Amino acid sequence: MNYIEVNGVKIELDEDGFIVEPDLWSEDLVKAFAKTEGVEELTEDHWKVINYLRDYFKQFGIAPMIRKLCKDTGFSLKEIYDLFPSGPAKGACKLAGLPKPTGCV
Amino acid sequence: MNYIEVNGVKIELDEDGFIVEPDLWSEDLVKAFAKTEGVEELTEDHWKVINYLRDYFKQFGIAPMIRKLCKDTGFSLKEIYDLFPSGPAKGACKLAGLPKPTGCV
Amino acid sequence: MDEKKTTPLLDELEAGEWPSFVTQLKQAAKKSKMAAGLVQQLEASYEEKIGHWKHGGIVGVKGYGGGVVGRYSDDPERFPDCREFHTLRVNQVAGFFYSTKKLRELADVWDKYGTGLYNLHGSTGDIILLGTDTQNVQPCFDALSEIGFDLGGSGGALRTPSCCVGMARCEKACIDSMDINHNLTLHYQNEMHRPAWPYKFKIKISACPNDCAASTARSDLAIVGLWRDTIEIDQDAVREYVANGFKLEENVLRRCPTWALDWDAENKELKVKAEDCTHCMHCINAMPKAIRIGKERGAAIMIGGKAPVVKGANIGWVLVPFMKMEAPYTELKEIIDRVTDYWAEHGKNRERVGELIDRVGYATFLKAIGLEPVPQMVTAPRANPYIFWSAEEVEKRG
Amino acid sequence: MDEKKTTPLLDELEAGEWPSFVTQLKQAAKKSKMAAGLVQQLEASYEEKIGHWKHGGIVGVKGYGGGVVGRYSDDPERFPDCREFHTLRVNQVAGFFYSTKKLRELADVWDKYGTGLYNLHGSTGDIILLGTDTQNVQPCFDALSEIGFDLGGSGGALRTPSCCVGMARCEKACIDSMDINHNLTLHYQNEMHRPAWPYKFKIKISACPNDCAASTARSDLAIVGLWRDTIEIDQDAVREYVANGFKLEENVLRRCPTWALDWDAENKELKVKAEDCTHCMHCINAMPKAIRIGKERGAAIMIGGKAPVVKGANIGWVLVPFMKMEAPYTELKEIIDRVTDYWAEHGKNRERVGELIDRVGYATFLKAIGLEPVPQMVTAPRANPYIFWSAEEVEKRG
Amino acid sequence: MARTDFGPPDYREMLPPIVAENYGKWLYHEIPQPGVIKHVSETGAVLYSVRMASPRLVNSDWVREICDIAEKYCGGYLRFTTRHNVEFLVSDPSQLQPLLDELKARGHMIGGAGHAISNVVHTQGWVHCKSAVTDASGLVKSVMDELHPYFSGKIKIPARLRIAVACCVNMCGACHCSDIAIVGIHRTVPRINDELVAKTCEIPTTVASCPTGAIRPNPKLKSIEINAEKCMMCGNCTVVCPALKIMDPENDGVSIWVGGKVSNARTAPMFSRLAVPFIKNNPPRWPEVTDTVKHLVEVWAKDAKYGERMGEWIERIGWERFFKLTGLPFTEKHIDSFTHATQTFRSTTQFRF
Amino acid sequence: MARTDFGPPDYREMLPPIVAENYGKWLYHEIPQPGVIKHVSETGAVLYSVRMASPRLVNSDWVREICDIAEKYCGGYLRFTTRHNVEFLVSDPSQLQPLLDELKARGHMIGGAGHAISNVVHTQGWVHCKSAVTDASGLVKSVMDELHPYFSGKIKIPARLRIAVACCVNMCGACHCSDIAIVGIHRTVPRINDELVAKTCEIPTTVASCPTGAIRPNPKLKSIEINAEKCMMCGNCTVVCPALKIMDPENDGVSIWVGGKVSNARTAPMFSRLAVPFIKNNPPRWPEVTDTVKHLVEVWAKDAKYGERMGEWIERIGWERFFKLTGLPFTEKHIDSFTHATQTFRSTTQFRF
Ligand code: SRM
Ligand code: SRM
Ligand code: SRM
Ligand code: SRM
Ligand code: SF4
Ligand code: SF4
Ligand code: SF4
Ligand code: SF4
Ligand code: SF4
Ligand code: SF4
Ligand code: SF4
Ligand code: SF4
Repeated sequence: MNYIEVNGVKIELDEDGFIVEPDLWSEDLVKAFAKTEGVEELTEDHWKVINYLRDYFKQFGIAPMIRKLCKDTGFSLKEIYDLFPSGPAKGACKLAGLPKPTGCV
Repeated sequence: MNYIEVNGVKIELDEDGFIVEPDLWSEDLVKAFAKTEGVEELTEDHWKVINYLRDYFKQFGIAPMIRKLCKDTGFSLKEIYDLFPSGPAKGACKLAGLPKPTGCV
Repeated sequence: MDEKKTTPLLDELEAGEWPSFVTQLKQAAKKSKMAAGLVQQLEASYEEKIGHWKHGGIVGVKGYGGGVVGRYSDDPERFPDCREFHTLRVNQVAGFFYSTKKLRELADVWDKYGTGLYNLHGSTGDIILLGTDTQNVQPCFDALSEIGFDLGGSGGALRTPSCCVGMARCEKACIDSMDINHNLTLHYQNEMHRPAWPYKFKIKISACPNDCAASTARSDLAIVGLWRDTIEIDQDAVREYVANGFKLEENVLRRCPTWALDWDAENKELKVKAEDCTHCMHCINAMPKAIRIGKERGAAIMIGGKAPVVKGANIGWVLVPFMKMEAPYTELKEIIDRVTDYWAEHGKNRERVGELIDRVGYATFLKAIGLEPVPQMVTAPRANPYIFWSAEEVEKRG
Repeated sequence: MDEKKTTPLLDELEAGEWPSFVTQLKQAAKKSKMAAGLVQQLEASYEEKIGHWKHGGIVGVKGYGGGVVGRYSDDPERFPDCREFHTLRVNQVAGFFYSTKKLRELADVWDKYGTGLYNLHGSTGDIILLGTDTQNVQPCFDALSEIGFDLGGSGGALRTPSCCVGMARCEKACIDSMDINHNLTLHYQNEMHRPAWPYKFKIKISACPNDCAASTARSDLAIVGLWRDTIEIDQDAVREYVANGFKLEENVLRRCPTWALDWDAENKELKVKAEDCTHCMHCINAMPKAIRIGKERGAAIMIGGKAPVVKGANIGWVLVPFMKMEAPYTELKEIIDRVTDYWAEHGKNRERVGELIDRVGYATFLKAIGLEPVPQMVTAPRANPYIFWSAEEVEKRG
Repeated sequence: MARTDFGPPDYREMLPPIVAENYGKWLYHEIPQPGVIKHVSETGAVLYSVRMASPRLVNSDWVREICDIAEKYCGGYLRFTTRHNVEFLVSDPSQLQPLLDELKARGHMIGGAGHAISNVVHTQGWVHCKSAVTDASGLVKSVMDELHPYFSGKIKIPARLRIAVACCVNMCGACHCSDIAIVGIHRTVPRINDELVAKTCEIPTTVASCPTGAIRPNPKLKSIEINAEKCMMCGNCTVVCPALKIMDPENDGVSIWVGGKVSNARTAPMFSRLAVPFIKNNPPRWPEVTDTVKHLVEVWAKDAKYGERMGEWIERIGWERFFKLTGLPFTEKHIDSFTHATQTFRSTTQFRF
Repeated sequence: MARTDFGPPDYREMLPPIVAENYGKWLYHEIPQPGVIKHVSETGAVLYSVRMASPRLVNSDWVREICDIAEKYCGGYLRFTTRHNVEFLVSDPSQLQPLLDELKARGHMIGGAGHAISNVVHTQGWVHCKSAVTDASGLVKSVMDELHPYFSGKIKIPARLRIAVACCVNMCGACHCSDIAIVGIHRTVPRINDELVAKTCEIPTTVASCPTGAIRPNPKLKSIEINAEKCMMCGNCTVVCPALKIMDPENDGVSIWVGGKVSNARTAPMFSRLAVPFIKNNPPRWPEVTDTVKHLVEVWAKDAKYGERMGEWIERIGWERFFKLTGLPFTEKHIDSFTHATQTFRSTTQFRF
């Protein structure tokens, strides 16, 4: 089993490093994740993306398509990768505590 | 315009003799229709069919298919024609005050 | 003449070489007020480019639920003479044969109770008596019944079956289309006259695959004659064709869809690879004096033919590749009954049997009516891997 | 040998004449623990008739959203050595040509960071590096990039285009498939590496209708070389074929789908009716020394090819019947951009472009990407009367 | 109650003796002259059938006239064909020419057999159908006034050619499988009379009737709503709900379809396919329609091989050449958009330029 | 960050000189012996390509071995084919025989060109894919151990024949258009782990993923429900929701498809169609599968004309005779039941008995 320590609490992760219990998501978790996903500093822009993802998921029960994410947040795809070097799926979604993206590989 | 007189009140009919205002249906109207549709005497069996049709229409907003009518009332097709010589559509539905059957000719 | 009653547009259709329906109408109009009314209304339609018949119309005779198509003018004030203009659908004689005696009787009845206008015939096959009013419908039917003419179908019911001329005048007939037609028409009178099905159901019979009754295109259940052994070739007759300059290679060999024929130029013999022939009729059609249908004759049953309404048109699909056709056609009737029973039970309102099959799947349908699948039913097996398996077919999961 | 480590089932697959993948695995297992782990897990699958890979897996390199397929064993306790077993998809060289130098460099990198196992090639066309763990993914990519190998696509992104050998070694090439392949691969690196589309998108290029890259069947957008003028016939060479007993009539004339060829036996000349030839390649294939492709060359663009998932398989449909193909392929790229833009905008999750077209209608799609309808796009016009008309096309109703 | 369910007269009583005697015994036939079919039986009997054009919409005088003729030359029997022509069955060869002469004298047209255009299968039109977008009889008359030489055999054609006319997309008749079909079509969305819907329509049936799912209930008005974007003007909803009106004299019109076929000869039966999406209704003579139909016949007749039906010809030359040769424009309307549309998209590079 | 988006090596640097020089100049080819293709250029240059079978799943030793060979005989260049064979490109004719000899000595198999069975296009199987119902590599090895004489040219066949194997209905590879395709299939409905669904699945995506609409939400459990009647075991839902398990070692197995083709030569590309709906998974050698495939090849090879692909042969003889000749049973599984099913129903009386 993989774990990540947030404020001394061990939170279970799956093999890909996504949290297993969606309810254990917290802002501190995001900070912890930031390091593993190559995000040097969590800026407002990062939070804009993260919050957008969480809101969207809460409302529709699914993650937005990437084109939608770009449109709605106003970031270009390039900017998203600049913010989250491991990309929107592996990076941003993980930080936002969403279920691991599946499907199309 | 066609009319039928029921208890002295003139009720408007369309060309085929169906009532135009569904709300004006009454048991006496049935009796008046019985004559024009060759029903000599309104028996319990007639009422069983009429009530079934009205209930069905109220519930589903459509007339039942004839096979369903037979099944649910227990009358064979032949018996329905014995009861209503002008048939389930032109006869029984008219008496039951349903909208005129359309479609398939 | 009354100004209002001129028909300048229709008049134009009296000119020209092709027989004119307008002339027919006008002649009738001389004797029938109702027909005259129709002419007026029709002229109006030509002027205004719109029909003047109302939606609906439900008129009938006692004991029947169909056979009459009710029609009312949408402007009865303007066209009072044809405010009611119903048609009776009347069972034609199988093969459309008539004695003039019968036809005259019919004309007499119809002149008495209606406009004296007909469609000979309707495109389903009925004699269509065009135009009468509600009060004349029952008396007209009574008079028809006296001269032996019964009504056809309308509504959710069987339509009058129709057929090609078959054995009566055709050398290609593999089955007795007229007899089957007559037999079924009598057998299914109840199904025709008392609508109890989700929609219309049509049966047509062609005695060979030339399908002169257009049965696979135009009926839910088509019966098409064919043979299962080999075509018969009269070699002398073939030689005569060839001697007369008939282009055997170009017009026959190359057009045989399966290249089943070969001309042995040396022995002057036309050879057929029996297992390749798909009884397409072409060589027989092209050389009627030399090539004939085979000896082991029967019919294919095709299911689901129809016009486009709702889900699109179908040309009938093979349901039974071969069935012997001998009176009283018991096996055929069993199939028809099983098909119509299943359809009546599962069909939705206004769903033809072909659309039902499309919806539930052919395999389900076959199982329900008790037929085994055979490759003749398809042009090709499925190309997608989406096979249904039932729980009974597989092993219980641990 | 450790009892647990025997592989009796896999061992059976080392026998026989066909080259054995098991032998390949076992050789690798000698050098790589991870490969050895794979052998054990595979043996278990053979015994239990079930795979042992977990669902999911999302692993990558910095700056890219795809190119690596994450894999985890579903029983890491039992198969600890292959608990992680990711693959890297690597852009192949166009046409699959390699210098041995490059291949050796690749082998060295992969031996260092992974199992030393490959698919050469994946069925999309990539070099598939089979088996490494999460921590080696980035270093492996870094090393690859040093020897000039980049990653392919995965997820909702473009896949590495692939192509037939074309002009490099084929007399039938109407276009430079390899150059187009290379050019597009470079041009669309971003679309390949950063998934932003509803689903995968594949491009394949065949330089003639023989389609040796299986492009219409296996790619969303296929580029297939062809010509619009006439085939070239070398009559002397034809005569030589005939003189050598080649069955011209049987093997060529009759097999031409449009009967476009005629052998003038008298003048010993093979004639082609240019307007009938559908450039099917058959005569060219059958007589490569005598018949050649025409001179006015370009490509057809086919759209929507795919495997069956969700709505069924498609073979690509004609989108553009003919387009000149000259570097830098601007017109082609414009089409690709318009197609993918429209699809990215309107496609649902996991909806391939062919399914999108099916859903919105081809006419709508064409309008959206600015192409005129031409009859080459269909095998036949519609048979149903259900035509859409927009309010702009008709007159305002009174 | 009246006698019921007795069916039609028995065909056996309606057969001329020669037919009854040679039933099932016919050996072969030939067509010695246009409109005359000679059948020879294994008994040696010879039957001449003379085929006469009928307007189909006829009156009792006409019926009595053909009876007169049949009594004079055919022993009092006659038949109709499946395409509504009349056939006089002559068993006495010496009566053939007199019959032909009399028919000619009376102004009837003989023909329709073999490689010819036979009678047009058609429908009610404004004469009797509530759904009619156009008039079938008038179109038939107009078209056949142009094409009758193809019926009478004055102009020879390579194969039989079948024309059908339907006054609406219900396609009563055989339009969906005819060499040339003329079909009335709508181009505007049905208009809703909400009040009438509430009174006279079964809402669920109406909603269910729409093949594209364009209709949904409008509970507020006890009526329905139509999503115009999704409506393909099929008129199906108007059949089940009289309160929906689709008739639109400005925009209704006629479409032309080609290449259908019913027989299994050589090729499988085929559907007719769209050639011309729309021509304005132009009664009483529909000149644009008749011109187009004539043009289609001429182009086909010139290019087709012996025995090659319209659809077979098009299959051979390809639709791309069909549009080129006929000069008809190919438009987005021609591309199928219904359920099985993808099955008509071309998935091969085999085509012509 | 590392260098990104630089793409693959330039093909121009990977070409043997003879190819670079004659690029676009090739005139014709012949196949002088099995597995050897001789291309002649307009410059007069002659190139021999020697095609060698590859197991596709290979290791670095193997890569280095073919490099050794290519350096010895081909100036240090080689290529792979679109079906994963290796091609050694020999510009010096005198090197041809030595190369062939060395390949033989090393135990490699030469062939796959012209009218032959070439390498099998296949997929990951249990080696690497989470969706695998069967093992692709094992099936390929088993089948080709039977069929290699058709690769090496020891047994001649009328045309090329392409085999593909896919370990699940996703059909990675070209199964849907191969002469013979072997495809892993499921036969049981996915099982639902409700708790896991609630945690890890997007419910709306899962519901939407089902092509037959068999899935609906189960709000009580925050999970989903599957209507078994409507489920066609396509596995699509299991791709988007890891909490649905469709793997079933007892009931999963292999199906066989025939008659597909990709090229536009003579006939348009065709889909492969169902021949055998189900054969049990029987590793390591799948004898029932290999027997059936071999049988299919033999029946075709015996009956087909010169150059006639499997699908063309079946089109000519008809599916009814295909099932007769092969002895395979035709069952209700063969009748299509998916979206365009009706388009495969036979609407003609043209068939054989
Ligand atoms: C009289 C009639 C049958 C009936 O019961 O009434 C009939 C009679 C014959 N048909 Fe027919 N066909 C008749 C309607 C049809 C139809 C239906 C239709 O047109 O609506 C078809 C299908 C048409 C289609 O495919 O769209 C039809 C397709 C054929 C064929 C196949 C033609 C083809 O090549 O596709 C033949 C064979 C032939 O002509 O050699 C044929 C052949 C014949 C023969 C030669 C059969 C025979 O040996 O006696 C008859 C004389 C035909 C002639 O007119 O040249 N008959 N024939 C019908 C005449 C209709 C008319 O007035 O024109
Ligand atoms: C009279 C006739 C046309 C004619 O002039 O010959 C006719 C007339 C009508 N047809 Fe028809 N159909 C007639 C033969 C056909 C045929 C041809 C056939 O039967 O061979 C077809 C195509 C075959 C088929 O059934 O699919 C046909 C397909 C339809 C359809 C479309 C059905 C479908 O599933 O696609 C409708 C629409 C409907 O049922 O609502 C229809 C509906 C109608 C209605 C009842 C429309 C209506 O609701 O008012 C027409 C009544 C006209 C009237 O006022 O008399 N009619 N109809 C034909 C019946 C005469 C007879 O009984 O002999
Ligand atoms: C090397 C390769 C292209 C490449 O870039 O790698 C190739 C090369 C040639 N193909 Fe191919 N084809 C190659 C895959 C294909 C494929 C794709 C596939 O199999 O996955 C097809 C489509 C197969 C299908 O239809 O399913 C293909 C369909 C053809 C055809 C059309 C065959 C037919 O009759 O249907 C020809 C024409 C011919 O053989 O005469 C052809 C002809 C040729 C020629 C003769 C072209 C030439 O003049 O050089 C080449 C030698 C072929 C040979 O093997 O006899 N090639 N060829 C591929 C070799 C694959 C292999 O290892 O076997
Ligand atoms: C590796 C490869 C098979 C192989 O052994 O060669 C492959 C492997 C997978 N394919 Fe594929 N596909 C591969 C070529 C194909 C092809 C052939 C092609 O591209 O020419 C197809 C058919 C063409 C097409 O795209 O339609 C193909 C159609 C699919 C599909 C069905 C897509 C559809 O729309 O029908 C899926 C299902 C999915 O996307 O969820 C799929 C999904 C998959 C996944 C990602 C399944 C998964 O979610 O785990 C497989 C990953 C296996 C693994 O663990 O590595 N793969 N897949 C091929 C890619 C190698 C490469 O990059 O070169
Ligand atoms: S269908 Fe056949 S048997 Fe009937 S009339 Fe036509 S050709 Fe003769
Ligand atoms: S009937 Fe048709 S398939 Fe049979 S041999 Fe004659 S032309 Fe060929
Ligand atoms: S597709 Fe055509 S050009 Fe390309 S290799 Fe094959 S035969 Fe040659
Ligand atoms: S390329 Fe094909 S269509 Fe053209 S002439 Fe040759 S065989 Fe015929
Ligand atoms: S085609 Fe339409 S308008 Fe004409 S008769 Fe049939 S239903 Fe009526
Ligand atoms: S006309 Fe047809 S498509 Fe339009 S709303 Fe009515 S039923 Fe639907
Ligand atoms: S066919 Fe299925 S199991 Fe095989 S690699 Fe492709 S997705 Fe995986
Ligand atoms: S396996 Fe396929 S059909 Fe069955 S529920 Fe899942 S998605 Fe639907």
